[in-house]
Amino acid sequence: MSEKKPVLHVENITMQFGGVMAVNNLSLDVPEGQIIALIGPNGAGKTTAFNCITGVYEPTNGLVEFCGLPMVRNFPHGKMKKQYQGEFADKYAHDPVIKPSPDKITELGIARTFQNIRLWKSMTVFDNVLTAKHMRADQNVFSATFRTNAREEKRMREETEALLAEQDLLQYRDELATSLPYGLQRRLEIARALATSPKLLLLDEPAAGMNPQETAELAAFIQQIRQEYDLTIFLIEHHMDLVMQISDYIYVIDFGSEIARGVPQAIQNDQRVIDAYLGVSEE
Amino acid sequence: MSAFIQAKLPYLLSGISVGGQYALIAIGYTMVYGILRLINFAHGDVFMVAGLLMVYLTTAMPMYLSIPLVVAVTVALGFTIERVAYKPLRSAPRMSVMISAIGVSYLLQNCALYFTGGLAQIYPAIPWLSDSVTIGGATTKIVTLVTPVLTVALVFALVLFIQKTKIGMAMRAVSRDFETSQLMGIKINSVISMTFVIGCFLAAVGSLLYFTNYPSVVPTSGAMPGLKAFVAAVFGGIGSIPGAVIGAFIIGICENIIKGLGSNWTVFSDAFTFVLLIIILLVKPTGIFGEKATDKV
Amino acid sequence: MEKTLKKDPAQKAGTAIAACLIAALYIFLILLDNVLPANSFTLMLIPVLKKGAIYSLICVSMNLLNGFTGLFSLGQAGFLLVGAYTYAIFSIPADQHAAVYQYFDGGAVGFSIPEALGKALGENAGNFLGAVVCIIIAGLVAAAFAALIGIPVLRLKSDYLAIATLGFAEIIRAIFQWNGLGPVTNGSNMLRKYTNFSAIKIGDIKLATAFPFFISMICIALIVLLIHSSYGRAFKAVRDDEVAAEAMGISLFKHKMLSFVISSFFAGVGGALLAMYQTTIQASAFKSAMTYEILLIVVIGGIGSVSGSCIASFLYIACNEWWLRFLDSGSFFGLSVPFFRDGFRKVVFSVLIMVIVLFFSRGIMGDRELSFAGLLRRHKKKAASGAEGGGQA
Amino acid sequence: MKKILAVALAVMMVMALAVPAFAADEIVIGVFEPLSGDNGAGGKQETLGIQYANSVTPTVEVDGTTYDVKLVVADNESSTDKAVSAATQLVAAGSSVVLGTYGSAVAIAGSDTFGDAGIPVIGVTCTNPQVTEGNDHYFRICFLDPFQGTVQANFAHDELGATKAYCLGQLGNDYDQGLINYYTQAAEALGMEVTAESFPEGNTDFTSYLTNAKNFGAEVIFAPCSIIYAQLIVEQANAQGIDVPITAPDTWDSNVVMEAVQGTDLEVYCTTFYAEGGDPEFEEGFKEYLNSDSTALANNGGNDMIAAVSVMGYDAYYTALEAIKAAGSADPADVMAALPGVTYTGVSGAIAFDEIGDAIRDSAFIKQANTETGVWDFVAAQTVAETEAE
Repeated sequence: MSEKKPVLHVENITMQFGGVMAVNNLSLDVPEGQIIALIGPNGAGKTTAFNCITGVYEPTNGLVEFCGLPMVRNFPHGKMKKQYQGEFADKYAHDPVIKPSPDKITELGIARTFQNIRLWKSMTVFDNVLTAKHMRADQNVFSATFRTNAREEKRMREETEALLAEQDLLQYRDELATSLPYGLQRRLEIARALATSPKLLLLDEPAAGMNPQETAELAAFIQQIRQEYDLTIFLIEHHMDLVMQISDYIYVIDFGSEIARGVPQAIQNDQRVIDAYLGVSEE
Repeated sequence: MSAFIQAKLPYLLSGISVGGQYALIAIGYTMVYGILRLINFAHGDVFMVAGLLMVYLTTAMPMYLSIPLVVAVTVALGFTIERVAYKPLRSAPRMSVMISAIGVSYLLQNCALYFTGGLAQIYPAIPWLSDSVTIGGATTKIVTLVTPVLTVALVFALVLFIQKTKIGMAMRAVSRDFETSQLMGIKINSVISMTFVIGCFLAAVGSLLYFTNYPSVVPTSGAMPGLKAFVAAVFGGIGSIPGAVIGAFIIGICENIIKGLGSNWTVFSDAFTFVLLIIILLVKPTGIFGEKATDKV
Repeated sequence: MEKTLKKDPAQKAGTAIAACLIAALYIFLILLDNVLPANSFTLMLIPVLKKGAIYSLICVSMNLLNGFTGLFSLGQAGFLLVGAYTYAIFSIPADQHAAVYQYFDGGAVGFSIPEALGKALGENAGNFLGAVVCIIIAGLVAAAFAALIGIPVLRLKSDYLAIATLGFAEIIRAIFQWNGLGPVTNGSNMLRKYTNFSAIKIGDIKLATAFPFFISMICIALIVLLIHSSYGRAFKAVRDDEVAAEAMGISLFKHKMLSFVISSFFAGVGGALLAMYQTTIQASAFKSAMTYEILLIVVIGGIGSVSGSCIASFLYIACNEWWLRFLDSGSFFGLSVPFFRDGFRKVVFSVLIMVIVLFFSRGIMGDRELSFAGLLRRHKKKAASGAEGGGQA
Repeated sequence: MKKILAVALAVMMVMALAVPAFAADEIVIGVFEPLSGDNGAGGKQETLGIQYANSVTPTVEVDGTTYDVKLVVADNESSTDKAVSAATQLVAAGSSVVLGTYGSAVAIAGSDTFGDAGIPVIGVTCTNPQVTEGNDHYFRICFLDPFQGTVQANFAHDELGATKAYCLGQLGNDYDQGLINYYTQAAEALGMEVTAESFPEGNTDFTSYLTNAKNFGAEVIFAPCSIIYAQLIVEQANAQGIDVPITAPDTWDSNVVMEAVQGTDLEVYCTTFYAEGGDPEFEEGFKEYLNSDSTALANNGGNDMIAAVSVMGYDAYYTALEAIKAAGSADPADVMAALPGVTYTGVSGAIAFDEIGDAIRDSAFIKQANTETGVWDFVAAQTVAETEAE
C-alpha cells in the first residue's frame, strides 16, 4: 500500500457499557480531502463511535490514529478485563494506553459539532466563534489580562469577523447565539468548529430537524467548506439524500457492528442496509 | 479485655447515637435534594426551631400534648417555608433558590435569637428517655440506645412508603425526571409539599432525640448538626435515602473514634469528617450510593 | 457583548465621567480621613466604606468563580483566612512578637516586612510598601493553597464541588487553630499589632480609607480586564457548556484551575485587607457562615455582574452594621417602641433579604453591568436593552 | 410591584439615616457588649448590671452642674469582625467613656477604634492580659487570666488534693486556650499531671471527652468554656456518672449553669469576682429591679439569681462616674487622664488601677454549686502570692 496514510484511521474500536456493546469492533479510514459518512439506524452506535474518536468516551478496546500517529489506544483492563465480550482483547494490550481529553484532540486538528446543538448560550454569535479561537491564540493569562496580547486579540477578532462574513452570519454578530433560527444555529456551530482551524471536521447529524430545502443548502455548504478550508469531513447522518449526494464513501453500522461499506451507489442497493433501515428508520 | 471494652464502648455508643440523629436530619436533606436539586440550608434550623418549640410548649402544657404539637407545628413550618420561600422561585436559577434557603436559615436563627434573647434554653427532660442506664460498664442515657433503633424503624417505614404508596411512586418519578413527571400529570406541588412534610417530621423526631441527649437549645444549635447531616447525605450519595443513613452512621462513629484517639487528634474531629468526605468523593465523585451523572453528548 | 475596538462617543463620555467620579471619590476619601469634622455621620461612614470596599473585592472574586466560570465553590472563607493570617504573620513588628505569641515564646517568625522596609525607606514608606508586599504575599499563599486543593477537588461537579470546597475551608481553619502550628499561627489566639490602615500615610496625609479603596479598585479592575479577555470568554464557555468548551479545545481542568487560583488570590488579598480593617484576627471568625454571607451578597448583586457585587456589598454592610442599628435601641425618633429590642435589627434584616431574594430573584443587576456609557446611551435612546463596559465606579 | 418595593426600601434607608440629636446636659456612657452570638448571654447579664446602676444613679454632678447619664448600647455580636463598626457607633454617639466588653477577643478587636478616638474604656470582665497591655486607654476592674489559672491550679492541688487534671476547652477560643495554658503551667509547677484537649466549635457531644478524662484517670476536670458548652458538659457528666470535681473559671458563674447542675450529684466549683451575700443591700435592689422589668428578667435567664458579671457591670458604671467626677469634665481625654488615679470601693471590693491599667486585685472567690438548693455556696477566697508572675 503505497498510498498516503488516511487522516483518520480507526481500528477495532469497541465500546462496551456494562454488558452492552455500543460499538463493536469498528474499523474505518477517512482519507484526506474526502467526505466520509457513517450511517445506521437510531441507536446503532454512531454518536458513541464519534465520542470515542473525540475523547468524550474512552473506548474499551482499539486504536485511533490521526495522520498516521496513534491518538487513542486502549485495551480491556481492570474491571473490564473479565467482562469484555468483544474481539482482539490482546491486540493492544502490549502498548501503553493513550486517552487524551477532548481538548487535546481538538488541538491536534479535529473539530466537531453536536447532534443537539451546544452553543454557548449566554454569548453572542461573534463571541461564540471568537472563543473557539482561544485555543490557538499565542497568549497566556497575564498577557491577556494586561492586554499585551493586543495584536493577537486583534488578529482573532479580524479572523472571526472574516469567518462570520464567509458563513453569511455577520449580520447576526451581536445577537445571542440561542436567539438565531435553528438552521443558522447549525451553521454557527459549524463556523465555531472551523474557528479551531481543524484538518478534520466531524459533523454529528448536521441535517437533523431540517426541511428538504435547508438540507439541500446544507449539502452545498458542506462541499463548499471542504474546498475552502481544505478539510476532510467525517459525518454521521440520517438523511439518506444528503449522505448519498455528498459522500465519497459510506460505512453502515447497526447494533454497534459494521454491516456494510462502499461507495454511495453500492450502499443504496445493499440488501443488508435496506433490511436494517426498513421499519426502523424514520426515512 | 473487658477493661478495654469498658474504656472504648462509650465512644462507639455515642457514635451510634450521634449517627442516628444525623441520619434523621440527613433524610430531609437528601429527599429535598432528590426532588428539587436544592440544598435546603434551612433544614438544620427547622430542627432547632422544633427544639425551641418543645422548650416553650412544655411550660404551658403536659408532655403528652406538647410532643405531638411540636411535631405538627414543625411540619406546618416546613410546609410554609416551601410555599413561601421556594415555590415562587421554581423557575428561577438554582442559585437563587439556594440563596432563599440561606435567607430562611438566617431568618429562623434571628427570630430565635430575638425570642430567646440568645440565652441557652434548657430542654425539658422527657420521662424514661432521659434516664441513665449502664451497659458493659459504660453509663449513658436510654435515648442513646433508642435512637438507632428508632432511626432504622423510621427509615424502613419511609422506604416502604416510597415503594408502595401512590404518592411515594410519584416522588420517585419526580426525582428521576422533574419535567416529564409534570407532563405525565403528576401534581408536582403536592409531591414537593409531601417531601417537605416528611423531611420536617423526621427533623422534629430527630430534635426530640437529639435535644434529650444534649439538652441545650441556642439559635445556632441547628447549624452544626445540619452541616454534618448534609455531609452525611453527600457522603452516602445525595438523593439516596439508605445512603444518607449509612453515611450518617459512618460519620457519627468516626467522629467519636477520633475524639477518643488522644489530645492531638481531638482538634481535628470535625476536620476529619470533611477529610473522609473528600476522600470518598475523589474515589466515587457522587457518593457511595449516588447515581453516576453522565452528560448526554 | 463586545463592541468593536473603536470607541463610540457614548463610550468615550462614559469613560470620562467614570474617571472624574473616581478622582472625586478619592479626593472625598482623603478629605474624610484628614479634614472633614468627625461627627456621628462621618464616623460611621468611614468603617462602612472601608468594609464595603473590602467586601466588594471579596464578592467580585467569588463572582469570578461562581458567576463567570460556573464553579460552585464554597471555600471562600478558607482563602480569606489564609490571606488574613499570611498578612498578619509577616507584618507583626518584631518587638511585638513576645506579646502577641504570648503562649508560644514569641513565635517562630522573627521579622516583619513593613519594619524591615521601614528601616531602609523611612517609616511611612515602609508601612505603605510593606503592607502592599504583605498583601501580595497573602494573595500568593492563598493562591498556592487553592492550587493544591484544586488538583483533587476540581474534578467534582456542582454540589459535590461545593461541599468539598466547604470541607476544605473547615480543614484549613482547624489546621490554623492547631496548637502544633502555634509558633506561626498563634493557635487559637488572635494575631494583632500588625500594620493596619491607620499606619498608612503619605507624609501627614492619612490614607486609612483611601487605601482599601485603592487596593480593591486595582484588583477589581484586574478581574474585569481578565473577564473581558480571551480567558474570560473561555471561562464563560466553560460555564455555559462544559462539553462544548472541551470540544472547542478549551481545557476544562486548566481553565477551572486558573479561575480557582485567581479567585483565591484575590480572596487572599481581600482577607489581608479584612485583617487590616479588623486590626485583630482570629481563625474562629472565618466559618462557613462567612462564605454564605458572601454568596448572599453575590446573588443579591446579581450572579455574573461585577458592578452588582460591588453595589450589593456596600448596601449589605451599611444595612447590617449601620442603618438598621436603631432597631436595637428600643426607641424610634424618640418614641419608645417595645419590640425594638436587641436582635430586632437582625430579624428585620433577614426579612429584607428574603424580600429581595423573592422579588428580585436575579439580583439587583442581573448579569448586566453598570456603566456610564450604557446609561448615556440609554438616556439618548431609551430602547437600549443591555449595558456593558468596564467603567464601574 | 417591584418599583413600589424598591421605593419603600429606599425610603426606609433614608429614614434610618436620621441621626438622633443629643441634649446638651447629657453625658453618654457607651456600653460595648455582645447581645447576640456565643457570648450573648454573658454580655446581657453584664449589661444588666450597668443598666441597674444607671437606674439607681442616673445623674452625675460635674463642676456643680448635674448631667443626665445616658447609656448607649452597641451590640458587637461576640464577633471580632463586627467589633469595629460597633465600637465606631459608640464613638459616633459621643461617649465620654465606654464600658465592656464580655469576651477578651472582641475587646481587643474594638480597642484600636477607641484608642484612635481617644476614648477610655473600662473592661468589666475581660480577663486576657493582652487587653490592657501596650495601650493607655484600656483599663479593667477584674482579675487576669494568669491569676485565675494559678488560683484554679492551687485550688485543685491544695483543696481537692488532685494530682491529675484534665483540661477541656473550645478550639479557636483564646479565652479557653489561654486559661488552659496558665493552668497547665501552674499545675505542672505544683507537680501535677495535666492533659488538655479541645473540642471544635458547635460541638454538642462531650461523652467522648469525658470518657477520655476517665480513661486518663483525672482527679479534677478543668473546663474553661463558655456557658452554652458548660451546660452540655454538666448534663453529660451527670449522665456519665462523673464523680471527680469539675472546676471552672468565671464564665460558669451563671444561673444557666446552675440550673443544669441542680439535682445532679456533681461537684462543680468556679472562681468568680463576687460571692453572693457580699452586699445584701445591693442584691435586694438588683433583684427588685430584675423582677420589675420583664425584659431584664428574660435577659437574666428568666430568674433573679445574681451573676457575678452583673455585679462587675454595676461597679464598672460607678468607677466610670468616679472618673468623670475626678476629671471634672465629660471630655474623653480628661476622663482618660483621671482614670489611673481613680479608686472606688464597690460591691465586688476595692478597685484601683496599676500602671498597666489593670485592677489591683489579689483574691478571687471560689464557689461550689449546691446541687440541692440551686445556689452557689461560698467556699474560699483564694489568693496567690506571685499573681503577676509573668
